Amino acid sequence: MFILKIGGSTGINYDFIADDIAALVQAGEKMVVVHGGSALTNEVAEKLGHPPQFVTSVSGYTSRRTDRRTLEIFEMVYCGQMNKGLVEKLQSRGVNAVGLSGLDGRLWEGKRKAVIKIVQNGRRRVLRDDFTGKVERVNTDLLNLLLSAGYVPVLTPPAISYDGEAINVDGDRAAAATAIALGAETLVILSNVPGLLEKFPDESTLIRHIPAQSLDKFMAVAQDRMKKKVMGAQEALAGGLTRIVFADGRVENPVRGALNGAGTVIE
Amino acid sequence: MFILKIGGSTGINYDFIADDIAALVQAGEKMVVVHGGSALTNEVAEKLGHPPQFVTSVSGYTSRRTDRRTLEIFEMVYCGQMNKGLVEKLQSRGVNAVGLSGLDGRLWEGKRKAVIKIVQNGRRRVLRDDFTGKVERVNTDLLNLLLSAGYVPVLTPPAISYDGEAINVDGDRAAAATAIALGAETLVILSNVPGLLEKFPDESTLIRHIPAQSLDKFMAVAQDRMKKKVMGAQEALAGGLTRIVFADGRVENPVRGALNGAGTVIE
Amino acid sequence: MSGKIAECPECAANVALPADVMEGEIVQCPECGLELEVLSLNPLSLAQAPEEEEDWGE
Amino acid sequence: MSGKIAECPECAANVALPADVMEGEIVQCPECGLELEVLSLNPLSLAQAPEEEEDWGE
Repeated sequence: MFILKIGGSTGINYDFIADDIAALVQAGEKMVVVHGGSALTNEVAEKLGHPPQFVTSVSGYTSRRTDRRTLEIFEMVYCGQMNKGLVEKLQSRGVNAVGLSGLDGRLWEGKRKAVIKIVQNGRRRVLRDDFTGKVERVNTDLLNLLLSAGYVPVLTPPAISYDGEAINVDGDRAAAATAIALGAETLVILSNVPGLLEKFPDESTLIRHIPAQSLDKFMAVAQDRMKKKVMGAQEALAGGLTRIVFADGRVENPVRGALNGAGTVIE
Repeated sequence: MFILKIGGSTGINYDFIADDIAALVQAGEKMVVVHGGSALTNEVAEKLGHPPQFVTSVSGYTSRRTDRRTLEIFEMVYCGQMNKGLVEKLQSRGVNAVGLSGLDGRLWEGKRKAVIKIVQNGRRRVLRDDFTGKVERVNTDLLNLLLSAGYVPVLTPPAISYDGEAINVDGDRAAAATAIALGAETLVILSNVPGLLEKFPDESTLIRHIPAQSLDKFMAVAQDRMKKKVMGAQEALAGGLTRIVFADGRVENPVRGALNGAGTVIE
Repeated sequence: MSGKIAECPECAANVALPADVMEGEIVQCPECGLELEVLSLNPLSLAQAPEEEEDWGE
Repeated sequence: MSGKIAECPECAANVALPADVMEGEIVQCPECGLELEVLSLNPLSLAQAPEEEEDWGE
């Protein structure tokens, strides 16, 4: 059983990924898929006249400003076009996929950060109408119910707060939380880069192997979005996973490639 | 066990409906919810520069022209904003809702109409790139799996063709097919009118009761969208349902009202 | 109507097409009455129009 | 900065605010150093800024 996280950045080839998943499922492999949708969300938000805003927290992390309208657009893209597009690609290849968000059956539950302190052109501000948070509980009963009935769960943010509100959560860390909760050993994270690069964006500086205990040292190397992925990997390792692979989602056989060590293997 | 279809037209009050569902679920009532999203889809399609087109078939029925781009927008609104918005409203009221489209787990499967003959300003044409169809099979195993685990399924188009393509289907008829497949007795259809009106849009001409065997006579009375609802009711009756209620989705306690006979009761 | 003229695939009769004929348009052969579909405009090609899978009403 | 002057809710000192002060902005009291949040602009009201529920890093 492994968890496959598929990024939402431009360049990722969803047909290659769907082909690979179909082959693995036919070979009897059990998995849960998690996907993102950031690039498409920016595009659609722009067209709908609510351009995306990114805020940087006082401690330096960037995240999407998620007010109520953004959340609706976020749901349209993540839960609508991306999730059902992926389910369709899998179903047409004989994989009995079931698409769910973290809201459904309270699959991903966690605290909503009622208060966020951000820095914008040097000035600090408190945001109270932001709908973001972190996954703290995973409904493994629902996942196991579906897995044992032969379905392949395809999960997407948003998650749900303890008060039942939709909250934007980081997909990589939600994937890590899901892997831990299900007791999976391996987490594969596909994005539009070959893996962790020593000198981004030079793809020849791919770091092939990182011993789990020295992952922290590589946090400095990771550029913005990759920072979150490394944090997801740290949490996954701390939660008991034995193997995390950052791999390229643009190439053929990306999943089997990653399982056979293509990309950055952390173990 | 009954099936509740919630329309997508403007004016429907989703908070009133969610309150009512929560009360019914707390009282131990089992149900499956089906919803639409046509009004919002038109709005978003307009804004995204792909304005909605409606085509009339040679036999006089109007339906949404569903080319590939329309299908993506359709999924964004139905499966994204509408479905997750409703799941969120239900979850925040303590109802453990699980939102699914007909694609997920091949919940609603049917034939895609590969060829559609339409009439446009008097000229007839064949459309081959239309993704519409009809629900012929319902995955009751998945629905019963969720129902027996205490979840409330909240279903939305699109459905899936036998080749695994997403297809736009009429929500009312999909609700009827679901009711038949699950052996439910009652189907409640909420929209932005009090029920079947003898002289649309005069709401004082509400037809309170229609004996099942004379429903066909009322097809003539039904205006465009309502025609599809009456057809859904005909199919539901033919499939073994004993009671169909068209009721008002704009008022308080709309579901319990309908169950107690407020609206047009067909039995 | 100074439109195009096509040949009926069934009875080879001349079928007059509207000037602004559209791809997929349905026309009827004036000789044998067969319903024809304009499969493509260039090259102009006609074929018997498919039966409508009428599932709305039945 | 010909901005507004507010009173620190903790030590009643004068707290100078930027001319284009925003709702929710965080400022620090020059006397007691407390971090303050501009709760609202009219009426101008300040309160101790909440702790950041820092969950990104820990």
